[in-house]
Amino acid sequence: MATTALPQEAAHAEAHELPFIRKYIFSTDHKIIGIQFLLMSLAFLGIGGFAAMLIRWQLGFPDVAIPGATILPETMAPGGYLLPEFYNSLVTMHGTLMVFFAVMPLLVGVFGNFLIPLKIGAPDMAFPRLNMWSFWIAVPAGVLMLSGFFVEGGAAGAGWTSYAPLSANSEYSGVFLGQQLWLLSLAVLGLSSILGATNYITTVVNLRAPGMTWFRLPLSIWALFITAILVLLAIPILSGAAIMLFFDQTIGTHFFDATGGGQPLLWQHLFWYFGHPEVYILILPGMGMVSDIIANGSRKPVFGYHSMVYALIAIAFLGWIVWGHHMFQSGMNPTLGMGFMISTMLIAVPSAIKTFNWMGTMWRGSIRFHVPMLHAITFVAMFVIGGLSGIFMASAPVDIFIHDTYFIVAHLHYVLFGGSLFAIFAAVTYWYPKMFGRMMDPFWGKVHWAITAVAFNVTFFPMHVLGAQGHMRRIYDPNQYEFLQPLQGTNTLITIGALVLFGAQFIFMGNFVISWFKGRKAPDNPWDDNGVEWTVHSPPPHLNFAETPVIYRAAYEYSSPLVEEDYLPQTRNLGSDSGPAAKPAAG
Amino acid sequence: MGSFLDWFLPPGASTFAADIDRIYYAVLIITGIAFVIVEAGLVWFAIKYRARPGRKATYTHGSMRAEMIWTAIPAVSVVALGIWSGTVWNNIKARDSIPEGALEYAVMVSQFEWMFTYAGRDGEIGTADDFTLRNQLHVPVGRAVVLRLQSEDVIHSLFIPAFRVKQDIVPGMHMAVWFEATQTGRFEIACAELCGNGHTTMGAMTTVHSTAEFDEWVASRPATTALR
Amino acid sequence: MAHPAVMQTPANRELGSGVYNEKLGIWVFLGSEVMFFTALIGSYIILRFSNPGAFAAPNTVLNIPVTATNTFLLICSSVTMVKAFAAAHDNDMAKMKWYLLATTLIGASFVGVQIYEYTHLIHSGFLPSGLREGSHFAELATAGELGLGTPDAGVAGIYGSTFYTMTGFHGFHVTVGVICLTYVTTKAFRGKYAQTDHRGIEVIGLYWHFVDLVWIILFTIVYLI
Amino acid sequence: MSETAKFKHPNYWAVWGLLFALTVVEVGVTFLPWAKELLIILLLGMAIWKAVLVALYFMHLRFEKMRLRIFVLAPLPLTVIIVVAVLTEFVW
Ligand code: HEA
Ligand code: HEA
Ligand code: CUA
Ligand SMILES: [Cu+2]
Repeated sequence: MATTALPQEAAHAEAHELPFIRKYIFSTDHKIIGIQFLLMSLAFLGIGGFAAMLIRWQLGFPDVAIPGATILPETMAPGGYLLPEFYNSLVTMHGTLMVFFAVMPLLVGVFGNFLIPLKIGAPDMAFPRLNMWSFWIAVPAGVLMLSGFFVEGGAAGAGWTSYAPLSANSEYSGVFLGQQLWLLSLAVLGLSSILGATNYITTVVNLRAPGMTWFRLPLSIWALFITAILVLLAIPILSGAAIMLFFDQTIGTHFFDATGGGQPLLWQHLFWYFGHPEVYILILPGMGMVSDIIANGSRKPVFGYHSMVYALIAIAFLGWIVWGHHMFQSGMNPTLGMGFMISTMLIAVPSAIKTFNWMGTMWRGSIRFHVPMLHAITFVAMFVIGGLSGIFMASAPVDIFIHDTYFIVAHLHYVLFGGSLFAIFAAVTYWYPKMFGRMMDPFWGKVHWAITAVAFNVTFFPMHVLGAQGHMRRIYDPNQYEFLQPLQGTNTLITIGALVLFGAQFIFMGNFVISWFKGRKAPDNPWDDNGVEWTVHSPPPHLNFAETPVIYRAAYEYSSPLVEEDYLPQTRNLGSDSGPAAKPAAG
Repeated sequence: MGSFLDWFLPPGASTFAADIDRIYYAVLIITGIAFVIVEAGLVWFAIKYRARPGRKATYTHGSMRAEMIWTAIPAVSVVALGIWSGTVWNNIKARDSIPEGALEYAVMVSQFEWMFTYAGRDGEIGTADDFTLRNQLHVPVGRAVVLRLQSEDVIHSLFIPAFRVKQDIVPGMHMAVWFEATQTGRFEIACAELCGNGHTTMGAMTTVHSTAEFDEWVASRPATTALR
Repeated sequence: MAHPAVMQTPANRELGSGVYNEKLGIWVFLGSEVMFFTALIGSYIILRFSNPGAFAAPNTVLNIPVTATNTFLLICSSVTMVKAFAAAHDNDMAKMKWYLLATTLIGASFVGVQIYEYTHLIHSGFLPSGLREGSHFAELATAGELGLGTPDAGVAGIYGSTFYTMTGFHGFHVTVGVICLTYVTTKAFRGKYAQTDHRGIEVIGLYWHFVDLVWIILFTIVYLI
Repeated sequence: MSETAKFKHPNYWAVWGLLFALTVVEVGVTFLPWAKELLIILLLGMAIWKAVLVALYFMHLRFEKMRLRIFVLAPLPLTVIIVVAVLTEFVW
């Protein structure tokens, strides 16, 4: 059955000769690698989500044993009640898995791979074999990360930020091997990401089809390109820091150990110097793909395409000089804090451009509410909430109160789930037909969207309120504090929302899996889109294009007066179009 | 239980709480406006411009003027907000913001307890009449106090919600945080930085006394071994 | 090559950067290497400034003559590398082969000298965790002969931590380089390069010069300052 | 490959000689009894000089297109930003 959904009659003759293992396992085809990343990261999304459910249960129903959790060993949840140390591990692993193994590969690994060559009209990545390696390096990294749960002392438990010295010294945390596995895993994953980014950058710069100038690139590709640059330059900082922390634990160095001359704050500086660009890595591709989808759904060109590009660049650039906003209360030099405050606030400006230009794109459109469009609109609606809550924290005096409270947790889920994950839902449902040659079921797609959108807000909106009341994050039992006891009701409500949210994702998974085998056969261009990828078969054959496509216009010529239909593909020659400029797209 | 749409902060009980809260509410209003504009706009556009038979989208690539407007307004708002926040920040946390003559405390934290060393009768820290209490901070109302913070092991964070005080305590560094309580009563202290398995339990209590009561209380304490 | 159509640039397509894929790719990759060494070297600079007394004076713990020789070796290997590339460029394949071989061998001897240096240092008590108690260096430190701020400042050991991490990762890079060079040299001796296609040599060369460049910085800030 | 810029090779041995000479001077300077600050500036200056020589001649940046040069040098400010910011923090 599975073969029906994968390239067959249109497949390049050469691909046929490849044995199964070369074609689907150790494949060098960017489309297959994209799908491999998709399956891997959805699995990690599920695991991370499951960890969240355990966390939520503990906070929502602290007096009730977790149903079925008695199967967990005594070292985790005796009698179905989580131990505090296991709670810490769960929070750490939840954050880590979601950020590094779910959302980042979903955006960069999946769509970077799948979309870049197709959308720029290239046969494959610049380095197909390197591409394969970048996937097969990510897999052991994931295994290393998860194996933390099975070693003595448990998984890493110092938060996804792993602040030293708690993370550097097992005497303080009780975790030894788990923390080292965490660090190794991130260093290995870092290599995978760097190889991937090298590939994406080279491909976008070098392999654009004739006529695909920089300002004809779809915003999704712009975003992925800029993201790749951020990955390339930010991840090595984390790798370096992780290695130093690893040495602190294993060979007795003292980088972050104050008793030996080290600086605990140095870890935080390095981590956040990587970390803030990282959070933009987690949102920019989403922004780009949502731009494509909103233009398509509204049947209008993107409003202010050029400023959208410049806004992406501005966000990426500013992202390097704001890291200190995570450290306002850390004891960092307060004068430095002032500078970070201003630079952080300035990021609202390019973000505003993006938000209002999305709205401008919908304005006077003729909006088709297909499932990807619903997710894309929800992305805008939810990202804005997350972005605006960022302004509270950006104000350092306000951050005194809300730092390390659920206000932060609310913020980060609004940008990461409300933002990135909704963008991922939009993108998966949008490009699913191109990936698998079949359509996802629109009815169940809408059901999934509706429940998710509602349950998401029930889950995370009240967290702002918890934060405003001073509810700290990363605490196992808020009822220890008198001032938090009145909030138990809110916590229970959040947990109920979270359980529904989790449940709703099974609709998505069901739709995903069933459509793969039983879905309606997808036409080449189901959404009437202009992109180059829609001119080839769904799924595209090996090496994508029978002959190199030629690009005549920008990516978003919807409802152009030049043609009858309301879309005008980038590759269509209207006769009046001159060929691509004789010179290559300017570098 | 407060309503889960209740965005108000709990009552403040220190001199600068009001300054912080004022910015918080200002941000709430600014972002509230932006929030309503965006969300209402999205819903409105979604309804008004939904595809119907015969409807054709307007072919436009944007408007420089509109973009200027929605770039400039947020830019001005955030810069103003930044400058205002900056002054308040400096008053609270700048290294020279600690008021003259503030009452000194030495605080040594470790997993998972707070050791508060008091200046004793002579009002000076490091003298023989100092005394140390575990998890109990007593301060006088209406007088600035400064806590000199040090950690023995990992990073902890002193959080007194009612005073709008939060300061991480990094091992190997000397931190100071000050505040001036405006109300008598008991206010909880929490540790706000994940510091290990007992992080949740690392609470303590501040008691704010009237000046007379505080002096009397101090006088009644026997000296204990001072902290370093 | 599984994908001739991909590995070679299609004839009807000009490259956006004007530089072939592998060359652009290695430059991009070196960008990430720069940031990796930034993390290590930046930490060193910061820790050095915040612990002025914890770093020994030049040529007390670390042996400058030995490493100066090593620096010389690396510079030599860089020039042979670039001569190999120039030879390939000028279609002098015989010369290219021998220059490549020389580069590989000199590179390997750099690693050898570094291993010697490490063994010697560790033997005398200079460890990543600090000076080993009772060791030769620890005695010198107590005698005040290492130029440390306080005689026991070195025992705590941020000096060793930064030294081994930075030079160790540099050495690791050289080792990787030597392995790649061995591969390229073997290929060269089997006649796989031509004036029209010697991309492999240019690419490994760029990497090799970068590693040399990092060493130039490290040698100065770690050994001489 | 044809894209490899057609350029006249500089005298690589001369560059090598300069690098060698600079190294000798560096090592020599280290043993001079001059002020520490002066030595540091001198040594750093020479190190940067050597690094630039390698980049310009051995890595051929001198002969590359402006585009590639900009691209290659773009990350350098990032290396400075973090170090300077954190230094102001601990050296106050
Ligand atoms: C996708 C990820 C993502 C994104 C995009 C952002 C975006 C932003 N973040 Fe967020 N952030 C995180 C992920 C992200 N963040 C995470 C994971 C953490 C927690 C880490 C941890 O500690 O575990 C965090 C923490 C965090 C902190 C630290 C809080 C603390 O620990 O005390 C701060 C502080 O300034 C902050 C600020 C911001 C700001 C100002 C933006 C801006 O980019 C937002 C800009 C967008 C808008 C402002 C909305 C659109 C604009 C308009 C509608 C115009 C009108 C607006 C105005 C007039 C203001 N974030
Ligand atoms: C992308 C990032 C992301 C996502 C999607 C989520 C999703 C969720 N998060 Fe997470 N969270 C973080 C990133 C994320 N989180 C981070 C970075 C932290 C900080 C960690 C730290 O402090 O160190 C955090 C912390 C955090 C906390 C704070 C814990 C504490 O401080 O004590 C809580 C508490 O409620 C929470 C809850 C949830 C819930 C209920 C969800 C729900 O949305 C989950 C819903 C479920 C899913 C999205 C999975 C769906 C998939 C399936 C059902 C598929 C099944 C299929 C297969 C098995 C193939 N999260
Ligand atoms: Cu101490 Cu948390
Ligand atoms: Cu940030």
